[in-house]
Amino acid sequence: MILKDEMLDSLLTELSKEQIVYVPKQVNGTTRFAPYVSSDKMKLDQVNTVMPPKDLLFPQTQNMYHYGVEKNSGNMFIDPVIESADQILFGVRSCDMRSFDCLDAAFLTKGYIDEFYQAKRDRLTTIAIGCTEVSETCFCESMGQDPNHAPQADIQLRHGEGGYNVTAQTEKGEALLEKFKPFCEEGEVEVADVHCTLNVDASNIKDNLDILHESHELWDSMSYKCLNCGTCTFVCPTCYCFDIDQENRCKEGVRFRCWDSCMFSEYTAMAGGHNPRPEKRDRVRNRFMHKLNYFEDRYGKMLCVGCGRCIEKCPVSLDITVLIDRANELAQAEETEAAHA
Amino acid sequence: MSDITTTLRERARALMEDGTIAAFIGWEAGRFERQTTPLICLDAADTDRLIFDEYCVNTTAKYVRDLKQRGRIGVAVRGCDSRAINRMIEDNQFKREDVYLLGIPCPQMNDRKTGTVLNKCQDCAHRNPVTYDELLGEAMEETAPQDRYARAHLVSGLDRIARQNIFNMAFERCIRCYACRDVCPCCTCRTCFVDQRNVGWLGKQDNLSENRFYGMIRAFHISDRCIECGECERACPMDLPLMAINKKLVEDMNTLFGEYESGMTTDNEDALRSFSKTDLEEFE
Amino acid sequence: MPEIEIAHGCANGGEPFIPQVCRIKEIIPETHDVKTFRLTTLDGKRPFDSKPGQFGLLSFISEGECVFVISGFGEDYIQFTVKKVGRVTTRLHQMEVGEQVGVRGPFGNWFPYESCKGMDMLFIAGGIGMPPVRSFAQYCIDHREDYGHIDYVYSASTYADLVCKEDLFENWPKVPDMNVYVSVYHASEESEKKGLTESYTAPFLETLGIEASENRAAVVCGGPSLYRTCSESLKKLGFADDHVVTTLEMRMKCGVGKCGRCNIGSHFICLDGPVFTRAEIAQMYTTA
Amino acid sequence: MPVVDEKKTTEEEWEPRILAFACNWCTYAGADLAGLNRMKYPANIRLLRVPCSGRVNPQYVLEALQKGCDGVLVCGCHPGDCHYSTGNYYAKRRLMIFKRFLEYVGLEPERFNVKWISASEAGRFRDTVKEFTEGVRKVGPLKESFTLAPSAGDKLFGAHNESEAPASEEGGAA
Repeated sequence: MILKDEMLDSLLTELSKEQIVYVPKQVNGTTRFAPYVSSDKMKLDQVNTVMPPKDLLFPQTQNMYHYGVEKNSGNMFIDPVIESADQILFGVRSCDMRSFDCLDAAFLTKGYIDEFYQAKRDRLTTIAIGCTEVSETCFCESMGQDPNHAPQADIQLRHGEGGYNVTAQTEKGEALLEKFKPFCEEGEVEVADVHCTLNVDASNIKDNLDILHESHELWDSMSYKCLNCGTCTFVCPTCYCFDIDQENRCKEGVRFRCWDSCMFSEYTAMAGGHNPRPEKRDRVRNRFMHKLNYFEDRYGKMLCVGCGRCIEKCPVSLDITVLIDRANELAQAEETEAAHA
Repeated sequence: MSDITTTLRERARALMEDGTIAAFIGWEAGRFERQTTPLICLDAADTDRLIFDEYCVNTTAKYVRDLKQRGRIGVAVRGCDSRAINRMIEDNQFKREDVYLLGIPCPQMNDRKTGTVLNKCQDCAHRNPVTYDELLGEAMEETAPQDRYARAHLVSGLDRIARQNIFNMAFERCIRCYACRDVCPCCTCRTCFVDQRNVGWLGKQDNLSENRFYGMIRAFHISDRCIECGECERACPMDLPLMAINKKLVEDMNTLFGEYESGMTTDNEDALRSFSKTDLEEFE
Repeated sequence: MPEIEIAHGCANGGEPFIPQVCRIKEIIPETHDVKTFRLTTLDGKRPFDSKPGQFGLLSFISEGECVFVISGFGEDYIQFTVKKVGRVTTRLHQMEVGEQVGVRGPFGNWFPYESCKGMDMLFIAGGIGMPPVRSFAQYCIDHREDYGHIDYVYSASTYADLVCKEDLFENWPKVPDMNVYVSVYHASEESEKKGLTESYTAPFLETLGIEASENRAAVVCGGPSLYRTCSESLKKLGFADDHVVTTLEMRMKCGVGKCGRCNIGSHFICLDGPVFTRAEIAQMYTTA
Repeated sequence: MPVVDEKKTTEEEWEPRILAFACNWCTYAGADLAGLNRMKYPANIRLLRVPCSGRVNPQYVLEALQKGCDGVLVCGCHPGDCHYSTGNYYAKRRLMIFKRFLEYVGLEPERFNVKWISASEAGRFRDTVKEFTEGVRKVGPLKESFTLAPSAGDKLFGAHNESEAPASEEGGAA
């Protein structure tokens, strides 16, 4: 099916009658996924939004429950706040689609199911657009994702001359496709594949990082310039660590969770003053190891999707692809040395 | 390769080899075209990676704090870097003899994407380093900026509602990554007030109130020490107009308490840590 | 050689994030800065069943949430033994009987009380490391016939800092085939009156003449330095790494392996731990 | 930190809520004297005694405003009279800058002020409070002029005790 360019607005208007449709656009001086308004210009040509779409499912601040003292009985009450709504995420790229795989693994597997996440996840429909442009920092192909096609999406769009090819990929997608039909016509437009210009070899990175010991010089040289700000973790589509805190007023309070960053020293500091990751080096190592090694160990996939946001936004240009290259190099050297010895 | 890069490498190598310094802080080329990133040389061989061009956007002085236990640290300094060093010496982060400064007159840095002069460099008044042990290249003639407080005047000319909208929008998009704090040479508290979770100055929720509280209080904490380098604004991933705030504070202090520039010397009398009995009385 | 098997990655079901409301049933002052709190649900039941070594999170109106090991339980209560160190614990210490708190749990794995059956037990605790070890020791005492000889080694900074004095000096000495050894780091009049040795835990442990055997398990809990020194002493005494069990502590927020901060390598202490053998910890750190 | 009762912000019954930091040695004694002399001044003001006006961290001022006070007044000894000899000189410089800063980010000038009031100036205390309260009354509730983002709990606070089924109406539970 083809969705003509000029029909896009009417389709989105139709869709947003029943659900909230999130589209990439310029909001408040930055680009992010925000509810569709027909008069606002969308940023579909934008290679990647500054802020990732993870906050649809895992908002930066999310209330968990409301507690306090009941007036009549004097007992403590706890009211869970589980928010959920039908949402459509439109115009998401391949890399961000893969980030949902990672978040799903973290929140929905291994014993406990995160109900706050699940309530939102179950009612999310995703419409991905294959990339028509890559930026210099894109490296999703190296992380095993195709920029042209996101198998995780419910509906896949691909842009060609004058319109989009529309394919439903899941049951949810099939259902939503019914709404597309009045705006589409038969046929197919010709599309061209794009490829990342930045390529690194991440195929063995997990094993290679295993070879390099904790005290390896690599981690010193990578961490010197890090400032320990939280930019990389907050713009990352897969970073899911959070803190639980509360806001109190008189005899009431709300406990909420909010994004936290493993780059902050306060993140692991314990009440008695001990900190298991006291140095910048430990924290930098933990972040990269979590991305490229620990997560794969635990959930079987890499926690980096190759969107390039952290490379773009890091104030000191600390680059995960440079780390991957260096680690490969050093691990090889280490192995050759071991073979000789 | 430019002359400065060559001399910089030579001098850094020589200093490391003769044991004057234990480490050298400069810049190296990044992966992408026109991208640079801070480089910390720990042995003489690393100095071959040093470069200096119009894209060395980072102010590197703050790394001295992490490295000082290694011994004397060599730093390549431009105007802003040298003021940052002075500032940190005045704040007792280290001593002048802990650093060896290779001064480089600054050609003004460019944005790597657009190729135009960086925002933070536009109203720079001190392109020559204000303190150094050696100067590489010729000192250049300083051009005083047309308006030192241009960034603040853009906003202060507007009416109250417009100003409020600008800052509300800005603080609403702040993600509280604290990059502005971590990159700032004046932010040297061992424990920042936002990390004092037991005291609870600041909630962790990301909303306008808390973000504005953070932004304003951080700016106020460094207000009389700000060296106007603009690193906070450059580092900000969400492009908050942080210099519009800092410049405003600096402007007020200059007009009310007398002209000064922070970081020009190491014995500056900071406006909020001193007073004069003849200060203007407006609370009578 | 009997193997000690520890369960890892245990999810007990139930609500991971929403606490249940409990009432403080009883407060037992232990020392000047340690108190034991017994909690029961509003209708007087035990909030949940837990196994020795598991932990729970306490929260209350006006303050945050904190992780504590469940130090014991009875018919209708679970109990936490808490030392006053930070803001939350200070607030907790101000609470009175009848006040209400939120509790969630039980989280984490438990001491290997099943696979240790029939073994001789050596418990080593320092300072506020007592409560977790006590929960296991109490279990062994309650099921006395299932376990062999029990040694309990406990030290604290001063006599005043000794937790659970009643157990140490009155209850446990009466238990058959159980020896209790107590030392203090800094002697005082009271400690001398009781005849306690002035010694750090590890050297004290070495003087007791406890021998390692294939059929003896050691359980250690204390601060990082106690853990380090005692591990060395145990090694010297001949304990195999997989016969030394300990419980780790990290900063935790969620307790269910989601929030990310308590990892050592790819293991989350809250979900995979907190109980590990020394061999497992060594393994964890080499791959971390 | 002042705790604000949200329910009193409806227009007709709105009364300004004002927090005044009063220096222990001068202004607090001055306020005491005003009380002894049975002087009448608006009850909108809440006095918070501090050891010295130099003790007033600008953070406190901002916190009070962010938590919903409609105005903040800082009072201390006259310059030269400070019990600690120089505290109020520092406070003066600091608060001069801070007042301009608050106005720069969009706060009305009426909402924040600093006054020097000595222990004997009961009348001046009364006049200052009257004047300041009237100023704040004129500019209206803070919420309408200086955007305060809803805090995490804004929608929830008070909900439980008002209705019997709070969670469903607020959260739209799944």
